[in-house]
Amino acid sequence: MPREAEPSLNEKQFVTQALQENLRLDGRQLDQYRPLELTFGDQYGVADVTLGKTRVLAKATAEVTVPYIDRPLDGIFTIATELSPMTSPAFEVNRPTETEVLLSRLLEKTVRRSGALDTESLCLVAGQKCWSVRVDVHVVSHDGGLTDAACVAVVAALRHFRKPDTSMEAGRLTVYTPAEREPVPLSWLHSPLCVTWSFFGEDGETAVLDATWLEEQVRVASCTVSLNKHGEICQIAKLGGMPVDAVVLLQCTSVALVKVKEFSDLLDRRLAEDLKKREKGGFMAELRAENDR
Amino acid sequence: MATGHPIVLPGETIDPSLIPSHPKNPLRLGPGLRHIPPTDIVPTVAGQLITNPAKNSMWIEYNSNRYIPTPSDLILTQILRSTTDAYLCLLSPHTAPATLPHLAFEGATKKTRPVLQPGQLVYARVALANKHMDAELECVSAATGKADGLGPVGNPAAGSGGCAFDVSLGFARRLLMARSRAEGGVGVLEMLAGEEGGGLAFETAVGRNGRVWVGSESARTVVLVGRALQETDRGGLGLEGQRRLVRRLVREMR
Amino acid sequence: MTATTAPKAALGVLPRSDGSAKYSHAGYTLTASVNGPIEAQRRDEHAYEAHVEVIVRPAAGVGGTRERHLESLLQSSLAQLILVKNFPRSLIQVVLQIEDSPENDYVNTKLVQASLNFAIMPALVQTAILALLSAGVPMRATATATAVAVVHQDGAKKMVVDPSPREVETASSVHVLAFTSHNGLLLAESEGDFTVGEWDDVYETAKEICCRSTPAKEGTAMVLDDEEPSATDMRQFLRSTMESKVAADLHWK
Amino acid sequence: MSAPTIKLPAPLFARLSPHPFLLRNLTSAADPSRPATRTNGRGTQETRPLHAKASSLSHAHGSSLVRLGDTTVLCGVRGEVLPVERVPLFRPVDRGGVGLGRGELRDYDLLVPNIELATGSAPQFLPGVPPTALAQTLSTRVYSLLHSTGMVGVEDLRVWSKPAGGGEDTEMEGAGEGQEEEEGVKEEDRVVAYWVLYIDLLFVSFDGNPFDAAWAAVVAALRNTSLPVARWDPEREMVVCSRTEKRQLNVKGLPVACTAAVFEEKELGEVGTGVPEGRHWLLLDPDRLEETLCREAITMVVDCSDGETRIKSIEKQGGTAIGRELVRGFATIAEKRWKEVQGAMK
Amino acid sequence: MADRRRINGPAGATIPPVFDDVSTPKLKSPKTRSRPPNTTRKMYLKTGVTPSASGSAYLEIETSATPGVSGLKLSCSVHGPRSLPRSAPFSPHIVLSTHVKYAPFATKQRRGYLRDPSERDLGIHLEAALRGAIIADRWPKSGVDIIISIVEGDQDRETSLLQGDEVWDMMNALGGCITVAAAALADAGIDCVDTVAGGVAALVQDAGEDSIPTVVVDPIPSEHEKILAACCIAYLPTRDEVTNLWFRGDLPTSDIDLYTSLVEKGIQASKNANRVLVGCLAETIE
Repeated sequence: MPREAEPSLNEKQFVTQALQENLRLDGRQLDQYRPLELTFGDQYGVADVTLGKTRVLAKATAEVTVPYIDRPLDGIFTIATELSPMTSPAFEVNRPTETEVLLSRLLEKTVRRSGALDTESLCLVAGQKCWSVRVDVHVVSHDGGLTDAACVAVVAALRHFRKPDTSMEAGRLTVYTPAEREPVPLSWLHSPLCVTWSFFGEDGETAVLDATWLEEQVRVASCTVSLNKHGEICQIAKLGGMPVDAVVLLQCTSVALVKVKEFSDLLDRRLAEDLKKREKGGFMAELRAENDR
Repeated sequence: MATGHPIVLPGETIDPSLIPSHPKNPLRLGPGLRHIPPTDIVPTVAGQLITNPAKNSMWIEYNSNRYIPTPSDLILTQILRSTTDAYLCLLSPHTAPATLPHLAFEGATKKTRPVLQPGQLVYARVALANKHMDAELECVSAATGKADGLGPVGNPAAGSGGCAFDVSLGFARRLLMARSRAEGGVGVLEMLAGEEGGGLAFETAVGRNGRVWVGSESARTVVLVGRALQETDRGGLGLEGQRRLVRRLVREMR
Repeated sequence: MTATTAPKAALGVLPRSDGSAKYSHAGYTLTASVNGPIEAQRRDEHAYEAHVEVIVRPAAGVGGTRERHLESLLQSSLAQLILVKNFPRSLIQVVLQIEDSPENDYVNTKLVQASLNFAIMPALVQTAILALLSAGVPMRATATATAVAVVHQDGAKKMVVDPSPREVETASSVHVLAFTSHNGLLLAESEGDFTVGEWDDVYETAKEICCRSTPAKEGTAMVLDDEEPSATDMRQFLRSTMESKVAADLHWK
Repeated sequence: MSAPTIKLPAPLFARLSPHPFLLRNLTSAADPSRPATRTNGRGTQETRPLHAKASSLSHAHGSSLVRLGDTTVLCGVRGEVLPVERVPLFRPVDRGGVGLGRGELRDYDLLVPNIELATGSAPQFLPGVPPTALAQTLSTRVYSLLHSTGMVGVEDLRVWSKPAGGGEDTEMEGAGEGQEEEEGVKEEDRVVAYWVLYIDLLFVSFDGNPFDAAWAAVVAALRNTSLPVARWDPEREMVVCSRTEKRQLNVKGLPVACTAAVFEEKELGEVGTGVPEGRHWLLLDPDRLEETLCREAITMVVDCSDGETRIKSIEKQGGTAIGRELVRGFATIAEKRWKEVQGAMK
Repeated sequence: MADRRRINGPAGATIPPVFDDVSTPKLKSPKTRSRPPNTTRKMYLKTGVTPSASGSAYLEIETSATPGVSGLKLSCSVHGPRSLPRSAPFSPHIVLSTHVKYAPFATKQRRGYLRDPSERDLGIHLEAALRGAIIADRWPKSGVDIIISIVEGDQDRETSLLQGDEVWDMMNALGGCITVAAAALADAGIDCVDTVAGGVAALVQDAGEDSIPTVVVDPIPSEHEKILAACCIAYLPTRDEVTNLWFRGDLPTSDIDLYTSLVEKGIQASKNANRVLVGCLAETIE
């Protein structure tokens, strides 16, 4: 598959030049995000996030399986990220690109390693059976800011998700179907989110939030900060690129906190709305009715 | 749809009464139509059927994002690399590169040929296009030997590269219309240069392949023009809407 | 979540691909992107025609054998509709992303499933066609598809259009049929236990849904107002969707 | 190529331009009364004889070798034991519940068919590569059909804690789960394990129409499958099998697949309007060459075991030549095929 | 990670049937060899089983008298000679690529679809055995694929407890592979200096630990109490050359001639195989 073509010299030169005059091609402020929208699907655990032209879809699922031998008391939690040719024909199926690897690693660090999901609660029968919770991240449209958007999607999907209810009687595990028992939410501890800064100019003096795909191709360095609304930092990733002044980074993180608070509020709001919708006989009731006849 | 210009889908039958039947001139089929011998004329895309009895021609008016090179189209292309006798250029993403011979420039000879860096934007004309071959471009009119406006646009090295903006193919076509305001309903460029825009100074090169280059002394102006174009295209603005948009942008970006 | 819910569609939802469509019907929600004609890889480059590639991606988990099967069904159908001869040596790539699909409340669904998923096929066909149209890929015809299940309920036999997973499970036979806009039978998939007679009835039902509105004369579809819309009229739906798209594109005329 | 002026030796002609060659063969019939013949000398409606024999693979519990002309496929069925503790979503059977039977087979993955083409069975299938789209498609179709036809009853695959239980159950197989459960309740006899059937298909030689051959092989193999009688050994807390006692698998019905491909006069029928222009032929049981020249194909699976013809599956794709009438008519062709195959299976 | 290109079985691993040996004690005692020590089992060879291949052959070695002991069933197809892919480097002679795979149902333990080391070993040995026989420089810049499916491995099914005898089974398998491949090559019309064939001989101990070991040809592990050593030999009769020798096991240091006698027996075995091979080819020519 032909590689993604580099942006033209003219664009590269112009983007940098314009930024020095605090100008962005879409007229945004340097620290301004594109409008971020979040919607949920009919089924539990489907979150759809749009950030400008970027669109990321996350779907959470749970299966009963055998725990890892070395961690008999833990459930399994995986985040699968694959950039399909839908993102761009340059991406091939089963051919992970750098973009993909970086994205999944950042999500891994931010959501999984920060213990956002209590994996011990996923254990059903020690050493024998446990829940395997899986989030599939689909990048439907890529115009920069993947990490930030994807992270919101993952967290949203997991918090929206309901897994089948279970019971233990006489040492025998029973997994109930949704028809028998209403599914139950995961035990969720905190909601870490990502904020990515991009740096431009000879010595990366211009810091920009939520870079577009074009800007990302031109930037000299980038740094992703993951933290929750309580200001607890889960990880900071500055993978190579121009060296950036430590003080600048500190300022970045403090701004990041503001943004994360905004995102968290949006998340809570949308979740509440969705819950309301379902309570007054939304989708599930409809389905139930339809199944009973 | 009640107009004489019905909307058709691929494979639908076109009412014979709509097919212009000029005594002398042969029937000319434009884009989106195919002729199945003996007499069937069938649309291949979804769009509006336009007929021109005077020219005895008919075609389908539709908008798309993938550029298919056609001879004598003006396009904005990007140099990928140089071979021994030609530049390989990108017309649209993920497609096979088109060739731009080193000698297809005004006054170019074996000795004096323009040296273009990979990534440089070039305004060119499609000289040769055919489904079995990669397209060939030129930056000089074969007739006059003059460049008449074709060639590399902007000079990134000198920090005056200007910038390219993506628009839909339909919008690019409208921009290129001789009387784009009257026929294509786009006046945004005139407005920017005119009183609505407070007489901004800029130059443009509109490529049929859906890329528009904008150059100006002031980066601010370039951004302004670029946004104006893109928002007009995406928002599907009418002339009045464009006027309002231009006014708004100028205000915002002062 | 049955035929009562009318299909919904939005075109050009993916700004970065040549054509795209988001389609939801009977509980299924899919997004399709179309890119092409673009440069084909050596291995699937044909000297005289475009290679049509179809990729189906499940909402959860990695695709398995059954996705490959769905792909091959779609591929062979779409290649019939697209004028592949127009673009030799090139590639037309259709990617279908399943976003949401109704679940059967009576079983705990597994991630990887090998058995065919009939109920989703119509949605796949519909979405692919819409995306191709929005990309302006030249085609010789459009197509519409639907799924019908034959359910035996206390002695009586009834046909269920766009069956839910539950109905599929309990049905005595499930059928998927796709018709070209010239009323040609493009795709016919059936599974279960049935007779020729039953299939014939299914054919009738499906045709009623897929080919109701007659191929448009003077371009404008004959919208039969007197006829009450009993079931969804897929062809009419396709047409109205495209009409609004074209109208939007050509607002300036 | 096909200009009559050039004189080419037939094989070369076939190599250079197969499509005109086959076309010529089909049309060359001097007088229209004589039926058209294909390159392989068969009539359009003529199938290759199918030979099925129970192969004697001693490591498989059931096996078969099916020959369809030059297409040869070998099928081995092997049972392995799956203790219920290892079934993630296991539900004790006596609880009843919906979709039992078929549900168990599917939810616990008790049937595992796989098709291997990459055995050098044809030049295009070289080994060491992952299964091609074709192989995967075939596996899926076999899997789907296995479940939809319900050929294998789940009762045959259950292993009960009470040794006696197992013996009787099979006698009343088909008598339905109903009684099964009651018994389960009163003796609190429970399912301790399941047999998982690995159904592996190996193409020894490939010359077109893989599905018909593969499916026939599966059916033949299942019909000669007998699993050792298994019982629960409380001391060793495991399932043990008897060397001497075997139990034949009860296979319900005899579904037979019948495939035909459509050969169109025009390559990729340059069709404009609805009805396909130009003539087309329905080639029954297509071989390798014909498959490469045909885009449209239909497969119908029928079972005439209990008198009337029941259709188990239809798969028609890749074109519009086969319409309602042809599908209807094809049922009779399939019936004929069924009788042939039934004969071969005896 | 389950193979997404195949239909995978249940998530929880399945167990091959475990037999209650108590019920049938008589089978536990090792069966005794039914043939004289220097005779091989009957083998059946047929060419042209895969018409679409340039050459192919099928080999079956008679299941020996004792019940439940399976024979060896091999199917081999040869594709080529064909020009090497453009990417491949220039080669002055033909490039052999051998591929040996057990069918999932070929052995006691169900085989996976991915080749395991033992199967790769077989491929390498086979390649060595054939390279010596083919007139390689007759086809520069070309390659030939030799693919063997072991439909049934030479293995005793009844002895549910493995006495680590796979390696001896592999010996027999290799012997068969060499013979069947030679037949397929001949069927494909690829010139060889001579028809190569494989044979196996083993040093066995039948009467207890301290009995005198004897050398036998074409051993069946289950027929012997203990196999001390074995060798598989690919041999060109008319040239009296050995193209591949695979020796395994340990010989008592007391007797040096044992080794040579073992090899000789191996050669004798391969000669027997060769007779069948030549006979089969002669038939096809007529």
